[in-house]
Amino acid sequence: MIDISGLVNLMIAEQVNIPLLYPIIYNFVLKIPVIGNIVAFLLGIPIIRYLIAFILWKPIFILLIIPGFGTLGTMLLVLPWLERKLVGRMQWRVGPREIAPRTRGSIQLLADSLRFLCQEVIIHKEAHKPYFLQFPFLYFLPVLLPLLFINAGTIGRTLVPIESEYALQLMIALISLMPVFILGVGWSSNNRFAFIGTVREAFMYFAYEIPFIIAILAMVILYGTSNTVGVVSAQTSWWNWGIILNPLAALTFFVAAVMATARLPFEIPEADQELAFGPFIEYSGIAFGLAYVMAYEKMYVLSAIMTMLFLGAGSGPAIPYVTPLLGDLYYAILFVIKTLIILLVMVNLRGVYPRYRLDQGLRIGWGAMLTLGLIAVAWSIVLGVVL
Amino acid sequence: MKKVGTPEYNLQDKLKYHLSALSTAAKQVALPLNITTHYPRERRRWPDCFRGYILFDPERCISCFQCSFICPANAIWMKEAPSNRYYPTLDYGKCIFCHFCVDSCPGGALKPTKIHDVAYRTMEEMLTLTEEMVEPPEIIREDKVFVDYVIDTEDLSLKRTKGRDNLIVEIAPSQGVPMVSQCVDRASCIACKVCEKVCESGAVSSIKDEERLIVKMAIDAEKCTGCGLCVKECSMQILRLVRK
Amino acid sequence: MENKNAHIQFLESGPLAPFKKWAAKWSLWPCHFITSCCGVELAHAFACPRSPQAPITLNLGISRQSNFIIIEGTITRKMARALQFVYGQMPDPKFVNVIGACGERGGIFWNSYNITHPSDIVPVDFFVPGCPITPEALLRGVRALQDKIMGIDRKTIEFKTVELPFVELEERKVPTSPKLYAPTPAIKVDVKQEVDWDFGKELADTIKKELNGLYKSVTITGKDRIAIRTTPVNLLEVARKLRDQMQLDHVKSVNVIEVPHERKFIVEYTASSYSVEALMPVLVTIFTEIGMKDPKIPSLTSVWESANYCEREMHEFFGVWFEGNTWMGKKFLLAPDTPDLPLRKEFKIPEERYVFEKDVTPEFMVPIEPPKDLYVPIWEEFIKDAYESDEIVVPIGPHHAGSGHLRVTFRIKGDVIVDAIPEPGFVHRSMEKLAENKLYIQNIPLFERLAINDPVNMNLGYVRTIEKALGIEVPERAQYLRTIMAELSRIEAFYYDSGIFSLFFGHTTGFMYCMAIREMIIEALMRITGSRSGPSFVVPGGIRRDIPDDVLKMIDNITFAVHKRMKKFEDIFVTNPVTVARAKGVGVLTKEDAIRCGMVGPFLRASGVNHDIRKVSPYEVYDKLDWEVTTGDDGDCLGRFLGRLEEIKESVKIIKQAGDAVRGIKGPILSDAILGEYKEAASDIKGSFFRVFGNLVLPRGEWTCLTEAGRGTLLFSLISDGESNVPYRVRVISPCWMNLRGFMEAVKGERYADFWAVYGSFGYFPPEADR
Amino acid sequence: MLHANIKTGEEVIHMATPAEEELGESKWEVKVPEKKLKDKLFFENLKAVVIDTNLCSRCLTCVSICPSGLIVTDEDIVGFPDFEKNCFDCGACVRVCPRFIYEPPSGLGNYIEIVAAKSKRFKGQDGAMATELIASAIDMGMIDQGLFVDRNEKWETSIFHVRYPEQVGVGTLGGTKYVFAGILPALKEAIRFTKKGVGVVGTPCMISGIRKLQQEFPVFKEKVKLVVGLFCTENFHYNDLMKFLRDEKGIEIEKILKTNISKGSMYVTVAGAEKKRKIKMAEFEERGLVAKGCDFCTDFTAVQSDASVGSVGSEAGFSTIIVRNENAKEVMAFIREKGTAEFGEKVVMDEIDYLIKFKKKREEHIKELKLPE
Repeated sequence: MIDISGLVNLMIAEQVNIPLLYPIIYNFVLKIPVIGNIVAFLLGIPIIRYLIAFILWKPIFILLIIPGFGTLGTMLLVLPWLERKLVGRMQWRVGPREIAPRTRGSIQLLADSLRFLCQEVIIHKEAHKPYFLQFPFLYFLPVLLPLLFINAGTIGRTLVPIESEYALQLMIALISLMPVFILGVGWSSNNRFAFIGTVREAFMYFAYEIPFIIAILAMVILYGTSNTVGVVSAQTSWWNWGIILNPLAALTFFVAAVMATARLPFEIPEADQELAFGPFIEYSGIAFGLAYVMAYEKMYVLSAIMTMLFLGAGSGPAIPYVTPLLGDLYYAILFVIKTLIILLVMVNLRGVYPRYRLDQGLRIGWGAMLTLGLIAVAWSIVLGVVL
Repeated sequence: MKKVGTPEYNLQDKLKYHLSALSTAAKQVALPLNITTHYPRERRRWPDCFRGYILFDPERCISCFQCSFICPANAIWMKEAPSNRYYPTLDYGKCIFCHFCVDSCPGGALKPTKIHDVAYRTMEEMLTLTEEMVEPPEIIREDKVFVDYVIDTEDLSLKRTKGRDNLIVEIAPSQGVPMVSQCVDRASCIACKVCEKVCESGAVSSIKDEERLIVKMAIDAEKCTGCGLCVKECSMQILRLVRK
Repeated sequence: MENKNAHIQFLESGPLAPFKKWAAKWSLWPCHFITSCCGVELAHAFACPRSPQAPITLNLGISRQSNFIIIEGTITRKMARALQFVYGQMPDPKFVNVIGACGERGGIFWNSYNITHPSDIVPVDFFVPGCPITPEALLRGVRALQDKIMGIDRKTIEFKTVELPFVELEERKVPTSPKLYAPTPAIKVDVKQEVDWDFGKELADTIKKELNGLYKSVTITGKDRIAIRTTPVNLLEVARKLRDQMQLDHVKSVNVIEVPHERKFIVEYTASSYSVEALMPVLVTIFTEIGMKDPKIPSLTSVWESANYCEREMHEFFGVWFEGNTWMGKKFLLAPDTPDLPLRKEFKIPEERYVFEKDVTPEFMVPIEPPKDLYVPIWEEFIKDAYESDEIVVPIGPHHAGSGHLRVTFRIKGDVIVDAIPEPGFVHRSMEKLAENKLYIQNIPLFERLAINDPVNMNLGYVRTIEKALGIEVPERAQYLRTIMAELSRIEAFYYDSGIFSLFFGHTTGFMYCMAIREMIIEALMRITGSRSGPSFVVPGGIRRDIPDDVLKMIDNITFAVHKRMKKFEDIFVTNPVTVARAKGVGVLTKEDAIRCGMVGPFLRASGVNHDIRKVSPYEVYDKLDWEVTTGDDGDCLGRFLGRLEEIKESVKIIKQAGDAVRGIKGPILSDAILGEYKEAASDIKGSFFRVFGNLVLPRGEWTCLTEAGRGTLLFSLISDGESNVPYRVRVISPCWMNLRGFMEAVKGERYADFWAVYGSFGYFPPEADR
Repeated sequence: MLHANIKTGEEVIHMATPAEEELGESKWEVKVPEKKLKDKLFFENLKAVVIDTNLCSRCLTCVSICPSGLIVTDEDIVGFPDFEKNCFDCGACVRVCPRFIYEPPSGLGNYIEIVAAKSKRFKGQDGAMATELIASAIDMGMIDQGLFVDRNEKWETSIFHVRYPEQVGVGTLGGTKYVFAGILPALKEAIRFTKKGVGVVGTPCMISGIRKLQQEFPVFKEKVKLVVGLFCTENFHYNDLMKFLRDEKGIEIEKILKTNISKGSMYVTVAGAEKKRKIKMAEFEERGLVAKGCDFCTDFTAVQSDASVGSVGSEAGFSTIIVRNENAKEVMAFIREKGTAEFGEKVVMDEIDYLIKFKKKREEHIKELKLPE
């Protein structure tokens, strides 16, 4: 038997604080006749207690449940549905509905993903088979890793899996990795359109990456730290959120994020009508499903960063009774709601804008966005001096 | 002559139009001008003149072949029927729903319906025989509500009514113009009796008088339905349709 | 061919069967494989009036990611290859629905030489009848497929059989075909007409003077029509003189008429002018006769670039060799397995049957084998040359999310298109050949299928040609009603085009808004005619039946109501800075280029030429109403788009005025001249249609008529022998076909992504172009 | 067609319209000819009397009138496949057959004038005056269709309906073909489409057929306005003739430009060759290439025609025209007025007489003929 008591103690010390949880279990769940007994029995087993402790261990809870993978997974199911619904409203129609009309068609994506799962995966003979198959899966990692550094809490309530002095830099580095995989995907597809799409992606990569970094840089200068905990603590209340202090940086970041996730009006590398999904043109079945999901993951990560940098992460007014009961969870939920709002704005741009041409996209990236970013940096410096 | 120029946007215009696009979208999210009909459960009510599936009334058919002749897609083939008649069959694999046949039918035997949403598993099923065209067919109806488009001077809006729209419309069948066949050049008749053979109503008769070596030809104006087939087929082209 | 239930069996296997079936049922992603005009109704089924994401999900572009093909009508021999290829590219399990009569037994094109049965090529799950289908019918097909996936097998229509005792009786003579072909007909394209046209006489004299010694005869064949007979040797010189001295700067049509019994081809070029206002309505036909043996004639491409594609087409149809045209000997519209020289009279297509016989189904000329190759007519040197000069060759279409049924092969250097080779013909349904084998009246629905989204104008063009030949005056009320319908149709066409334009920019909202506006217009047309987009309502001498007052009132309401939604469309798409950035200054066609390429309609006007047939030679009641021609100077994509948007406002104005006027005019809607003794039908043709129209015979000669359709000048040229009740030859030059040349010109030098901007701005509708 | 109002924009000419009172009741009587063989169908009668006895001249009058449209010429012989089943037994074929009750015409017939002339517009056999007559009749508006015999490269004949004189410019229309052609079936079709009238050029047997048609049926009388007969000694069966020329004479059929019979020989002009090939008529007769029906024909000058045309009797390059009635006279007057033809020297009647007499001898063949009882 390995002695895990040290680890357990460590975990117990850093449990996520949800005051509501224990009253619920002890006052409600355990009093339900049969289920209560079972739960009581389960709680009696040591390993399960350790497991619960492990899950409720702050870094793990944040990473796995909220705002980490669990939320991400839910988001992936809900977001496309919400997107379709909202864009549908914008377009004078209703969006998915016939599937389970009671739920307003909310399980549409479940059907889609199930169908993708059961479908044939075609690897055409001209493709570079190993890379063609590996890249979509490899792509997963750099997309998810930035979540490790996201602080979803607020001042005094840090909700971050890994605290680091270089958290923002690391995030930038990880996000910059993503296009490399898209390039790989496009290259291994060995298709004209994938090739053109890849080249476009490469061009766009440089165009958005620099404003993106500069926007973050502006905030780093403003907050005087690149530690996510520090960043969040700097935004004490709504009037000194990043977006208020430096709206230009927020705009630059947002536009760069839209560019990075290839959403309209910057859906240039995928350009359905021109390139038919560009780099992903040859993917079918679950492989395409992955690629489809990946875009949303990336969007989620970028929105989360934006929430953290500009919208004060989980900070928000405390609501009597609710806040004390939910504890840490309240701030995490606030964080997720803010992220969702950013996400919805981002995805619904699809209903408002057509697509820019590559050269126009590049011009915006290298021209307007870079200028805005630099102004934002200057503004940060000015603010830094003043404050 | 009007000249249309293309706009040149400066920064201010750009901002203005970005905002206008975004605000339009936002307005639609809040208060959409939705015009969606949920088809299988709701159904648009088409106007009564809608050109859908065709029904057939054998009582009114004079077997004149005009529907078959006029059909631009050659979807109507005439099928043999009792008492020397030919009745139409309709291949929906070819029918283009122009309803030239309905408009051509002098007796009003072909009647339009509003049925149009049908899918077949095989092409063979698409051929509808005369027997099947007499009674209105049953189609799958999942609709419980029917929707009317109401267009007033403001906008298009949908009016939903509970219930089922009747797809069989009652339109008074056309009476056509009563015509009768006449011979205009009797001396040129060769008594080939093609007219008699092609006539379905038995209006043309011929009696051969072996002794006098003559054939007595007669067209009974009472029996003649004016279908015009004898006029068309007459080998000497000496028959004409005239008004009754 | 594989079993058509194989995919269902796959779904039913394994322990996960219920989930697999459920997922497949609710996740039918149709692949973007628009094959012909039913695609217009498909757009409506996907757009806001019917909530696209209800039973089927969004229309994805690429075969790899979809599991469902909706075949929209005609699969031509060329498209059959694409269909087979696309089907093969799709991952299992996959399903196929066919919509529209063309995809079933062929519909109105059943005896065309260029179409195939999709069911011979891929396993089809459901067939949806209609031409075009209604969006509801399309969705019904999808519902039926969903049921099939879930294992429910029920008929969507259940006929009740009535007992009609069939007894074998004595043989009755079966009537023969109503079509009458005159034996060895006399074809004369320059039948002299006595018309009151002083300018024409002057013009004829001027022509005679200019062409001293080069012509054989100069004949006035009607108002605004002059025919010049010349010899093949002098043809080029005549053309050059006409262009340089007479300012006839473009060709509207190149036509070949085969007269097999005289062993000759009549080759005619119909030229007109955009530069001289007085000459705008005038069509000058230069024709010459060449023997059928080794038919060679100098190409006039060097004089009139606009003749280029027409010459290629005529070369393919008749085998006439235009010396000097670079495309001789190559395929342009037709597939490699299409019968050779299909428009020659010796090539016969199947005749109609009128009597039902069991087990007899319409046959094709040549049995269609599923094609083995994917035919791309790009020669090797082209590719080699491109790669040697560091360029990339990119073929777009016919199965491409943004191509429609057209293939264009690009040579791209960097991001710039160096060369674009069009390959039309994916919807070539041989209308000209079919029209030669149908009664005059039967061709009305046929030519309507040129552009199902602009049907009334197509009807009107053809019908006016017949009326012109017969010299029929249309009653005033009918003229007003026709004008209203034609303008409704124009609006319809424009909103379809702008829907596609916005879709090409990735702007689905714009598409949805356009379809919503269209739905409103279609509602009006449906209440008038009873058909959504195949009205066939305009007939020689008038219209089929009178329009009731409540419908007129509704149309009047539309003229007000349409503005609200138009404003929304403008706000979200037209003035959108991204749209402006994408379209402005792109695909510029200068005035000179536009004239040289023989552009027509709004796209010509956008380049600064004030030419609208409605003003140039007014028809119906356009001259009685107050409206203006819209022109522009920029000639770019945005200019073309905004120009048409402005025209729509004029159209609304016209409808409003005509609607107001028509309520005060009572009277018949069919002219007495055509009704003959069937006077009862003066307000409703019902019951007398065949008797009145079945036996139309046009006087001998060539009857050419111009109308302004939604996308530009539509030219119909009927050549009648004066005796048969079927046309001897019909030449249709649809606006899109004329615009293809300029379209390709506008694309060159632009960026790759701009192709879609240009495509959308031209409103290129392949069925209209391919005919 | 279905309604009489054919909308051509031109004047509609009705066929004989019955008087108003007649329209009320629609009863009429049609005379049927007498059958020689009582219990047989009419076509069997025709077959027994005319076709099987080789009396048939292949004028195709019966083909043209048959309402079933099933009488065909197979292997140059008139036949009716499955006539037992398909024959309507109306007797029309018998009514119109000029040889069922054969009264052989012969001699020079009635005439108003005999002239020699040469067309200025057309090139054809000799003076191309048959062509000129029809073309002028079209020009003057007497007729709107003229029936000509066209041929393809293999010298197979087809009928060409000429509506414009220019159409005669088609190289293969002029010139005698010396093989049978289905002019009369085409005539029936032509009268369906014509508005003014039809002009026909034919051999004497065809002319007899047309006259018989006109005598029996007023439609033809009204619509066939100008009948131009050709001088004719005999005619050939296509298959036999071509086989003979190709196999025995070594002439490539495709290269033949023109054939011409004069002075007891056939002259064949072949492309590329300098001299005309001369083939004695006797050679044809030996091999039985001459149509059997011609043995019973005594008519050289097409006595029943409106005008007869032939090369005999006038100098080379000119045609002899026998103008027989007013119609033809009008046309000739028109030609003179317009000056479209050049008129030649006096006609040598002796040559014509010689051939008339030559053909008259064939009466003996008729006498030898045994008709079935």
